[in-house]
Amino acid sequence: MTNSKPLHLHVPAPAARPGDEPSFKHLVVPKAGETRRPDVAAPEEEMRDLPYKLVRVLDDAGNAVGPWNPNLSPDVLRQGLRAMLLTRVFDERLFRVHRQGKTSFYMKSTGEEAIGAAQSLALSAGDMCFPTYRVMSWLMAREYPLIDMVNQIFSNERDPLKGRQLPILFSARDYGFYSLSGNVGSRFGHAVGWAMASAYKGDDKIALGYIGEGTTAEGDFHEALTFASVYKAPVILCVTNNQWAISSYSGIAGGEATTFAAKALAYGLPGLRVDGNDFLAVWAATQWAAERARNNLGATLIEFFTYRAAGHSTSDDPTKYRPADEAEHWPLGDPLARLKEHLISAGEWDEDRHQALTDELTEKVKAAVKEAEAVGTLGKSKPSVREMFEGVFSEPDWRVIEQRREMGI
Amino acid sequence: MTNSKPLHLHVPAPAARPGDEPSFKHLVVPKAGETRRPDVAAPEEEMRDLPYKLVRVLDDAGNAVGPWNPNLSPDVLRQGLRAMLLTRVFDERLFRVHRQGKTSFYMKSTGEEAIGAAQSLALSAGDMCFPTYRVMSWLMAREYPLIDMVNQIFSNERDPLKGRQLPILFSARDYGFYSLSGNVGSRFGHAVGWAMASAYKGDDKIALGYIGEGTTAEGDFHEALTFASVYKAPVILCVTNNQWAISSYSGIAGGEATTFAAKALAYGLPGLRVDGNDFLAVWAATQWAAERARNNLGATLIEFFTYRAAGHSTSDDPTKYRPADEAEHWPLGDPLARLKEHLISAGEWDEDRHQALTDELTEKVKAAVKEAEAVGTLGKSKPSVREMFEGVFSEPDWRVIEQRREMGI
Amino acid sequence: MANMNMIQALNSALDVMLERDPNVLIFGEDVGYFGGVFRVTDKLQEKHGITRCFDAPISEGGIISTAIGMGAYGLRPVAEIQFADYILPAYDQLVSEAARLRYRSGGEFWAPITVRSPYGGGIFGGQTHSQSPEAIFAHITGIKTVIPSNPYDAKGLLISSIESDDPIVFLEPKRIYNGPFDGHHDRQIKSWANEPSADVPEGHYTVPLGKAATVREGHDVTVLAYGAMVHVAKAGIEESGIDAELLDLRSIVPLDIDAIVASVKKTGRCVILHEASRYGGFGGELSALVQERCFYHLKSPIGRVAGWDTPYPHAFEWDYFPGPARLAKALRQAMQN
Amino acid sequence: MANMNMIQALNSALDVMLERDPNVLIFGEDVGYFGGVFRVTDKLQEKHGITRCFDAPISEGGIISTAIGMGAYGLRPVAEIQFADYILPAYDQLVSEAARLRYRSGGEFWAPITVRSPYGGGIFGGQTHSQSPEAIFAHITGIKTVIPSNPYDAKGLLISSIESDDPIVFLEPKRIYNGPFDGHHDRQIKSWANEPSADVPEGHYTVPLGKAATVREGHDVTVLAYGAMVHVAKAGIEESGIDAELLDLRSIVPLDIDAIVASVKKTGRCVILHEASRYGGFGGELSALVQERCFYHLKSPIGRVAGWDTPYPHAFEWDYFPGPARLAKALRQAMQN
Ligand SMILES: Cc1ncc(C[n+]2csc(CCOP(=O)(O)OP(=O)(O)O)c2C)c(N)n1
Ligand SMILES: Cc1ncc(C[n+]2csc(CCOP(=O)(O)OP(=O)(O)O)c2C)c(N)n1
Ligand SMILES: [Mg+2]
Ligand SMILES: [Mg+2]
Repeated sequence: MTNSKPLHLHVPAPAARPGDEPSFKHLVVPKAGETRRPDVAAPEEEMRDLPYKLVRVLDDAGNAVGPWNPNLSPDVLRQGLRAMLLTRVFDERLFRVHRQGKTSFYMKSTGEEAIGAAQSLALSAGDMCFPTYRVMSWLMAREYPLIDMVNQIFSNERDPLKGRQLPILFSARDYGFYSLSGNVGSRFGHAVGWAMASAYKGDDKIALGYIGEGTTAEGDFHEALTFASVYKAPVILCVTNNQWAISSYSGIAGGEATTFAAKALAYGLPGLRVDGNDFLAVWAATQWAAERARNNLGATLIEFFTYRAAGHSTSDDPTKYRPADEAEHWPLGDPLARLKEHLISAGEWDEDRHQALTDELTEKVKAAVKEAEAVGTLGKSKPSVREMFEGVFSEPDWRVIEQRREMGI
Repeated sequence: MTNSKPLHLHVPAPAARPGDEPSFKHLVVPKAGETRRPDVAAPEEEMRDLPYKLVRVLDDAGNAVGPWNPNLSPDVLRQGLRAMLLTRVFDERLFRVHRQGKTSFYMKSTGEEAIGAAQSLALSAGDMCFPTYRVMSWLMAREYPLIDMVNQIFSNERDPLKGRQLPILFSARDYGFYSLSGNVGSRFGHAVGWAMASAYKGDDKIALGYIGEGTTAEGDFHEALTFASVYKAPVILCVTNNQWAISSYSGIAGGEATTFAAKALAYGLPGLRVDGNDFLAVWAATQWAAERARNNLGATLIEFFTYRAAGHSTSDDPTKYRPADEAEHWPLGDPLARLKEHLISAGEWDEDRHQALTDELTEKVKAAVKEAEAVGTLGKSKPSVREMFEGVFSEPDWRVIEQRREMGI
Repeated sequence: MANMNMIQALNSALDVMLERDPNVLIFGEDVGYFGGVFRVTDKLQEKHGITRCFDAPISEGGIISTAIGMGAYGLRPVAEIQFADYILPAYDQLVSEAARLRYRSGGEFWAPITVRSPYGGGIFGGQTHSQSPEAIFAHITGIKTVIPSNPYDAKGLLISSIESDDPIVFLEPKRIYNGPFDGHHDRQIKSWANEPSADVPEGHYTVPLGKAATVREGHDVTVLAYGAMVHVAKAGIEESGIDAELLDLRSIVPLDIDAIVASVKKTGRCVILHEASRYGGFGGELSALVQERCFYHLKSPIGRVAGWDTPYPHAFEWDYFPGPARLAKALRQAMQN
Repeated sequence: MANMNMIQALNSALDVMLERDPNVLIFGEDVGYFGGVFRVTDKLQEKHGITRCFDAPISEGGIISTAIGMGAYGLRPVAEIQFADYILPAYDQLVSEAARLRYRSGGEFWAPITVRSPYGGGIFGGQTHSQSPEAIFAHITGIKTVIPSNPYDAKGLLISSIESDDPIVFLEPKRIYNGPFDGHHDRQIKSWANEPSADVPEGHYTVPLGKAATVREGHDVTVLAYGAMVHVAKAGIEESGIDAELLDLRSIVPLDIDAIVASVKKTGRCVILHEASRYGGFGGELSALVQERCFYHLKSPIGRVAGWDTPYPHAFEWDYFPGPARLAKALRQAMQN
């Protein structure tokens, strides 16, 4: 064979950049209710079509349709709505608080609130999630005290993480929320190990891991899935595909070539692709995967197809790398608005109650911020400097003891 | 949902261990010629069945059949046979040489000789392979001097790698053979980077990477495939699934759950599953993937389904972890015997010529070993100790200069 | 000649090299269209084209692995790792592959790659946007580690690094990207504008690897520092009132051992300053080398001022950070004895 | 009490812990049915069942990541990395996760994992079966690094490690698995059989982490060593004829600083011996610590004897390896001054 034609290097680029018309024309959005729901015990080879479909329950009119409809009670739906709304309100407020210089960093999960909220409620108290920084609605749904969150964000004297950690990198063991860290991806495999431990002990707890679509490119992703597959770990592994990773679009992570759910096929695992802006679809997929896990059928990979409506964090301006109004063109809508509409059309909610709830939550958040501000914002209050030297090991060794002394504390 | 049933931990185990009947009953071996050969430019979604099939050309009677038949000339086939036979003869001899204490280490590729041999011949001189330690037939097919191999294995004065490297961890740039190292997996991504560089320059060279099925569990595997997919790198990525990774069977790497070719689906790449003991099938698959690469259609993942007929290396005894006669039960036969049979049945070879070739190659190997022994075996001869201090950087710095002086050299 | 801060100087180095050498290309997370989270690659994609400066998947191991393959082909890739804390997933690639390729292949292959990465603290980045990992590279035979402390050096050292045939970890002290921060976090922020080192030639020039700079001549004690700590050292020396000689090492591999030894033999005292936590840090190596070569000239123990032996703690940034006061104290201690 | 070599002693430690604590489990490459490439887990799967001791995929990052998750659940996993050279793909997991989990979570989660790994040279393993990576762990706040030098310590230290609530890198000097190799590669191989330290209790006992052992008392110079180098040091001291005190550090984090300082203050001289290449190695930290704390007691420069600053070279194993002659020379040098 002769080598003759010159090669060229392909670098993926998104459909639209600042100044361009936002374009989601390349997206194929199946109708709600269209995707089949196989039995949880179906063999993997009969489920290989699922990664290329999209599990959707809420249709454009706000009705819950199709085989994945989890038929949730209105109470549960309102609980979910509340958690999502609280997350949104909290995000808005704390983002402003950061602008005021009261903390060093903040990240919103706007547009993605359905994911953590539905999963938090769908799973049991003893289960553990291994979060990313963008699933704070998990904590909101489990009523983690707002004051603890704000104190952590301020790194003040009452910070439950003792001033050691960047804002929002929470840890909340009693709320099924594993310790976050700045490194993306490196806890994905911990979810698998934790789940394997539960299985090893003959317990009944399952784990849930999150990873961003951008971060699926890390070796950690592959290693976690390999272990999950080999040992049939009772774990649900979730890719939150919000289309963006800071400034790079999902094509830079492989999204140009296939879906993220299709990565399940590499491990012989079922892969669900789910409308992440559809509270009911998120719930149903989670329930399905949990049932598999609890029945020793092993792991499931779920891609939540969603959109990061805000900037990546307080450190970037998204209009520098994507059309300013791209979020408004996202074809799967806003998860909060969609759940609200569903409840209203079911006669279980109305605009007044929604306004009242918004007011209530706004007050709650305000009160928590105020209370935390009274303790102190970043730099104005902090835990005892002794805390810097504690917790390096289970017992301090001579180095930190000497160094503490050197500081005179 | 209540958590009630106790979970249990699944640990995969092979069908047979020492003392058991060897069993390959779980393997489904399709007939030769059965698997379709899509156009190289076919969209990935039309090729998603391929990872679950098996590309085979040589049938049980030694005939070349079906759409993948590369229709090679008898000369080329004999060239392949020679390379494979040379590899086998060399392995036998050097394994014995190790037993005699003349070197520290050796590894055979018995049963897997078709892979490197066919690929080496199918690709062009300017292409580069990123080998594992089990594709020495690549070098044999390109007539790398045996004497250089043996000198390297003896780490003697004439060792082309200057005594720095473990035996058989060759480097042979002019033969399209990238530098090996003891770490498994960590060069898989170099193949992708090298291929991207060729594309970046508008050159026409392509790369080929190898990895063992056990090593696909490393993060490196995933990262290489991700980059290959994202940038449509002109690279062929090969998993040599020889069923074993030292003492652990392919199930510990994920082979219980699906095929290794199916990992291609995670990246939206075509995945071929190929009879690795079939010289013609290896050739045809390589040619197909190379055509894709050369036409800017991107990467291909190929699983070569084969069997490691010997021990892992000189450091292990395979009868300690698998039935002693397992190799004899391998349903896909011996690659050397199969190619020989094909040539004979085509009237292009006979037992006498085979014996003569065997004798010739045995003599060649013997002569090379003898010549190298005359230079010296491990510990009896080595390059100048100065070589220990050279090549750390492009220019030596004061540390190695001082240390060399400290040694008095 | 133009007035540049460190980001602009680094950007200029990359621009110059993209212009001069078609084998130079840049990739990393967010470096393409966006120009990098610290803007070091700003406008380079626009100017030189998408295949010369492009985004990479979030996969530090993959980035370095790909760069090595490109380097083996003959390119001179410059890879950015967004924060030095995130180099760790690529540590095996750097150590087992980049650093060893030339040696083990008998010189057949090598990896002329430059791995740029912002490092160090002082920006309230918390544990994983603040660490200083230089020690884990300094120990690795086959890798060079370069750390500039000002715009002029940054550009000249980066060009030298890209032109070098060896793999290089190029650590950029992010706290001084925009100004020569001296550790006084409670004072007005300074910009580079009025610093002589911000006068940077627009074209090609190099600063050689392995040559320390004498930032301040002095007689009584030698201070060894690099990166942001050079500015902290200046302030600490001034505040101590001690006539210290300050060496900016500029690269820790290769190390300018001659300059260090000459200075300590002259002053008879030595204090080492780095941001990384002390135990097992690069200061240990420096201390050992100085002690081995200047033992009979030493009038007092060699001091080490460094981060504490704890992870980098968000709220306690300024308690952890080895600022000028801590250095001044160590200098006084060195003089007392 | 039984006579055990180091492999048997380690095997016994694992056996005892599997028996005592249902939360202990073992996994790693080839550790299950096969019993490990060095046989350290021999028969443990057969005896304790497949879920207590099993094979892992070839994925060091995955192994450590999985172990951390198990540890967070409440287990005490013991992970084997087949060769310490192959720990590097897991370096990020060890540093960014295992070492930092307790600190960053305010004590909510921690990773009581033990990572066993054969390390060091002397077996003609070439570059990637011979390296000594202890320095890259010693620098990391939050990880302990333990290195036994004989069967008794190996078992007692391994049990202490498994019972510790901290993440531990447990490095096993593979060259002395079967006998106390002293660096004289050209002499008859010794077995453990006749060594007092090969008398190992069959049941549970511990050797505490952070306590050095005085292997030999002496007056003229202190030798600091660990792992296989303890035996090389013994031989080197003997050959030098110098009355040296030899400390076996046994763990480098935590370090028995009191024992070190006491000994050097007594002898006034110090030589450090390790296998890893010198530059940036753990010897630098030891030298710095000794110098800082014993400056006024030192009669001569602290010496370092270590591997050269090159990758580990196959054919030149014995040129590279810091054997007894090199130590003896350094001891004589220390005494001359
Ligand atoms: C190991 C590592 N590499 C790089 C970064 C820098 N970084 C932080 S968030 C981010 C993007 C993550 O994108 P994605 O996974 O899609 O998650 P999303 O933010 O969209 O939820 C990057 C590159 C990091 N924190 N950790
Ligand atoms: C990073 C790394 N981990 C572990 C090892 C030890 N090791 C050497 S070969 C091998 C098995 C490899 O199995 P596989 O990938 O199936 O290749 P095969 O030997 O079967 O060709 C292992 C675990 C290694 N060399 N490098
Ligand atoms: Mg994202
Ligand atoms: Mg194999």
